Amino acid sequence: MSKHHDEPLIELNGLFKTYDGAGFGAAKKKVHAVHDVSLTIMPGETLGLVGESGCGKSTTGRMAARLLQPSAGNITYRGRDLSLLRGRESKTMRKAIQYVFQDPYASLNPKFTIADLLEEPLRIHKLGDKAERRRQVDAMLETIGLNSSYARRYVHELSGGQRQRIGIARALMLKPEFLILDEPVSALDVSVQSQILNLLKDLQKQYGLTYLFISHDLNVVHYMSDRVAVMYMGKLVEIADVEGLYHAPFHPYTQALISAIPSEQRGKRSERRLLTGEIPDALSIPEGCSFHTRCPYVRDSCRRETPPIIGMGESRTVRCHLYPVDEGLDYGETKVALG
Amino acid sequence: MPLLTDWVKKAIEPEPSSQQRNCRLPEAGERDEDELLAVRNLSVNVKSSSRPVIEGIDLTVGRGEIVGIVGESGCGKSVLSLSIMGLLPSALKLGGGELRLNGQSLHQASQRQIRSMRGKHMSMIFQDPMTSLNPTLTIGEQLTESLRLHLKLGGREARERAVLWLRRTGLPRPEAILSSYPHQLSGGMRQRVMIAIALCCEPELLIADEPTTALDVTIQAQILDVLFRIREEEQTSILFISHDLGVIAELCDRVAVMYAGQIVEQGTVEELFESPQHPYTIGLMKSIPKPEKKGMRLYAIPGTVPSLHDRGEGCRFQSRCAHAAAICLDAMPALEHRGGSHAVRCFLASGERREMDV
Amino acid sequence: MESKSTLTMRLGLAIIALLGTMAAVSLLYVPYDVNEMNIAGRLQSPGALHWFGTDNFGRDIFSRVMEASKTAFLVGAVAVTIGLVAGFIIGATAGYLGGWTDEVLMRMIDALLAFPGILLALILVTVFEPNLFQTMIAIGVLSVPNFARVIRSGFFQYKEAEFVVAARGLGASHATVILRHVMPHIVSPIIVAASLSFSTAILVEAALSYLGLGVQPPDPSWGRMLSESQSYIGKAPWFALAPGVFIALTVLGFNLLGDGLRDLRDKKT
Amino acid sequence: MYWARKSFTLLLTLAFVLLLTFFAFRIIPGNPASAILGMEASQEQISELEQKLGIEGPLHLQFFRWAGGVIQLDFGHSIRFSEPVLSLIASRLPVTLSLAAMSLAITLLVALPLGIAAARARGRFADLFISLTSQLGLAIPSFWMGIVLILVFGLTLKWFTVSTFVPWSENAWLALKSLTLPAIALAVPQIAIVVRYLRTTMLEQMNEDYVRTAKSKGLSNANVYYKHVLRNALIPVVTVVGINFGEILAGSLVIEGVFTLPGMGRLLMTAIGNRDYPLVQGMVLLIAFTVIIINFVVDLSYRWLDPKIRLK
Repeated sequence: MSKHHDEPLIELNGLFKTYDGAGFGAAKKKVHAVHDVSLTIMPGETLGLVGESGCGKSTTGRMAARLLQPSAGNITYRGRDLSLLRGRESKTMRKAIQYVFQDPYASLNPKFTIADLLEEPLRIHKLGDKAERRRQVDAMLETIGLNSSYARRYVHELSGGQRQRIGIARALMLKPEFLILDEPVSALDVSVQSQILNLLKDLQKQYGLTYLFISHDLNVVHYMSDRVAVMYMGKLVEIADVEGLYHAPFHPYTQALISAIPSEQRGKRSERRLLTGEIPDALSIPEGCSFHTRCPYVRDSCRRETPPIIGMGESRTVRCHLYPVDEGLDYGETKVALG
Repeated sequence: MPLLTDWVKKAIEPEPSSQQRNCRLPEAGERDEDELLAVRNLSVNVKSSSRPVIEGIDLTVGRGEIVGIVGESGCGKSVLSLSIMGLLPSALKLGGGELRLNGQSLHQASQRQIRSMRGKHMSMIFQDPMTSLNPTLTIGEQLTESLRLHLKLGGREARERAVLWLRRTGLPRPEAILSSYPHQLSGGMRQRVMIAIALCCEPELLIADEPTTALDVTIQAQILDVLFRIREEEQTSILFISHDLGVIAELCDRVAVMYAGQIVEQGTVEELFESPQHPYTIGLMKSIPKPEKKGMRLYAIPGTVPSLHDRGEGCRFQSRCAHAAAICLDAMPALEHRGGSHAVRCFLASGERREMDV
Repeated sequence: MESKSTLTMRLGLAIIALLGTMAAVSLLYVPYDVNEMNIAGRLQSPGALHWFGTDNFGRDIFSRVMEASKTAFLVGAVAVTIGLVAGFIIGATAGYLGGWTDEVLMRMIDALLAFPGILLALILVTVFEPNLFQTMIAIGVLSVPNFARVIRSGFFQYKEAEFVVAARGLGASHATVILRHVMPHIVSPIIVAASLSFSTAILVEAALSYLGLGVQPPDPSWGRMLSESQSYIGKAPWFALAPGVFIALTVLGFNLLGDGLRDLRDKKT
Repeated sequence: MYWARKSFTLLLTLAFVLLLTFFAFRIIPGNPASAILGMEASQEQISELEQKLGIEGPLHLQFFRWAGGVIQLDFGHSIRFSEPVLSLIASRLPVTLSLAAMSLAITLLVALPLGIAAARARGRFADLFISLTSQLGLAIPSFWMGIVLILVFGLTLKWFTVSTFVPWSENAWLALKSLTLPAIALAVPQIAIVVRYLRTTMLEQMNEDYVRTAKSKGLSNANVYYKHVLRNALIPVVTVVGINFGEILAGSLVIEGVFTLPGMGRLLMTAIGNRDYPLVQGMVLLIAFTVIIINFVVDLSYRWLDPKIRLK
């Protein structure tokens, strides 16, 4: 489904985002919202970014969209480092990468009409005159399945699904190549959710878009993504092609995540791997592997040092002591049997 | 697998006994002692316009049974749960129909009588654990409050029972939690406290209004397991409300699907998930992104839910139904039995239905 | 049925309109010459000739009350303008820049607020000769803190709003963000603050003039009429009632307008 | 960390108050000493008065000398009464403080029950009536309320003898009686403010989810209101009480004029009349400091009452 050129479109290299916690001077605790995240996204591909609340997936997404300044690391677009771009080049980059917000109600100015909202990107980048912009707005409304009569209406007059369509339309006005979708369907009912997911798939085909699809809903991520990256407490714990991840997850956390999905087959519940304990507080991330406090296979090494990310076969990586670097490992073998 | 905690072991044992019981849908009027909650033709109206928000609700919950109510936002599932508890917002009022808990009629009872049953015979947990606890009272105060009210338990005795129930919902260090404040606990821990508060007086019925929707999937699994285990150990009946078909399928014995204020389909989980009859249920199930649907377009039910004032006379789903016939526009179908306890509110006799790919 | 808040707002506007026309009319016509003394006819009770009776010098109370309404509106308007302009500059700078600027500016505002009610006006009036102009300046300074706080919190609240982040993400400049996105949301809280500070201004002016430190003769003032009336409270109680009622009515009008607008705004956003 | 930040903000505010009071009396056009003594005064008389006023020498030196004095509670000498400012204030303080305390007590005793009643009777007659009266209470200037009270209770009903103040030391009951009317006049606008504020916070808390949980436990309405809702609604009201005290202090300056009470207000008016700058400056500064300290204490108690902040 995805057309792979050899050259990656977007690369996140060693991204960090740390916030100052409470305390002064030495006692000042640092909160590592995102810790050394590196991702490569190929043109036309959909990379899923999945994890529970507080894992840093949204922060990573906002840094990729240049909405948030990373504390360290950089982002390259077609091989060019974004932070070094100046003037015209930086402008074109800003058009090429767009972000779709999770809550369309908060991210669309309630005092603007739909037309104003969609014209704004064109106005900021001084593209076309009034009539031309109006024409593009009407065309975009048709593309996302709303007729141009919506142009004069306000956000609070629309339903959840319609608002999300406007959020997507606004991100498309500048004809971007790369779209970062932050939980685009989490707030929607199932019937509306499927309409938006279909729309996103159609738009991807029609405009050859590349998606970073952020979500906590594993069913939705599975449906939308070619590859999936799993995050826990600010760190990447596993990256895999979507079938590999769902059928043979390596990392114990991914296994727990996938087995926790409520499914309609009655029997599934019985062999679920229940995680004990709570998601740790962001202020006090556990030492070593941050998952060790809840991991059923915790060992001494897990408590002491953070496992490195190692390659496991063609397009898979994992960060877990169960898969030590030195051992001659038959790649692709799931270390821990599921049932 | 020595590492498995005892809960998981318990989960692996053969399916719970309640499966074998044939949950017949008893006819109106006939009382059988196995029935804890009986709802007959219940309706709730808007006070100002007396327009029905929910109507014609027929539902029963047996002892030790978990009955699910599934529906999308605005279908009236929360209004139903609040009407049973007698906690309807001031803008709504109980229209007609009967509400019976343990044989006692709730629809005729006075406010005082219903209040004495709340917490004692029926209790409720809610969706957002972050806001459902009083921020200025300790967990202990909020737990012992019910024990003192209903069981007249003194200080030490109440504390002991509180600690017992906190431990039962799987909370570590229950004594420490008693003296802590809600903001010091995570979402999952607060939901366990809510369950402890709701069940500490051992009510027969627990109503759970989307208790895991605001939680992460690994925490949700833990909470569902607590509910399942409590039903096993205490025979507490649970009325579980959710918009997530997966959660319903996993936890419930029987389920009712609600749409625009009405129950459109009802039956055991097997009946409903293996052979759904109502076009809305079918459409809903086909909209869920499942692994086997990868690469295919998802089915999307056309149109939107009719609002309160333009529901029209006929079937409320007719404007979005692919099989809408003339009769669907002018008459309201009744909830008819289709074998076993499976009931559907749809005119299309099963034989006549054109093949719908499930 | 019209919502309660639009009703309160309408009632407030009606009262202000009534008093406003009275003040406007007093510019052209007043039943009796405000200073025309008639010792023989002094302290008459309200009657056909003198609707509100006459004061200790026989002057017509109704005409003086009409004349004084002009001062009240004038003082209110000027004070609110000073408060709004200065308040906006301080509030906007503190709100948008945040950090140390915000900390220092807000402590200055707290310092101003440490002089409650008319105290701040009393200091300025001690230093300068008490007169109408001086009163307006003093009350203007008095209303700066309220505006500054309202505008600052408006900026803070909307600076972090998602739609502002979105606009910046699209490459919008600071100026565009402030003018197109943040300002429209701050206008209504400012209007609410303006109407409430108008009523405070009228109360403070009345108090200052009552103490003889506000508006000086010959400029008319409800406050000073009240202080004159106090020694005749036994013989001519109506003398003290008329100005008091008008102060209360004007303040009520602006308070109702402010409350109505605030409830409306809360409903809409 | 929290304490450091809190005390820093307090000190910064106090510093600004000092600066403001100092410069407010330095922007006097021309030389204040010659303004007071008039045109014919000789040079030494002027410089002698300047020395007394502490306004000779460069500005910053004046400030440090003055501020140093203030810290040791030496507010300089009043020109008119040639007595230390502090002793003058001390003599008048009891009346003003007891008036303010009484007024605050009346405010809380009346406003709290009314606010709760209005919230519980939401939308019904009692709520409408209380809201309307509090709207009136806000609009009526307190000094006019004083005059009306004198007219009604003093002259017509003769319950209170007006304009004869008996000091506490002599006869507590009479002193209390003479302070009642002014305290009520001062309290009326404050009651209106507290009633409206408490009503709003009560209504907000009533929509919170934990109230629904409390009801689902089978608690009676009264139990839900007083044990759950009121406890959360009262916390923000504490901050309003802090502001109330400042407004009451300022209001008493005027009310003492209406009821001819020998308090700080009357002293301040005479000081202003005589352009007695050191006395005015000292009194104004003392009031400002009291207001800031009270707000600081109120802010601390607000944080201590709310477990979310106390147990950060």
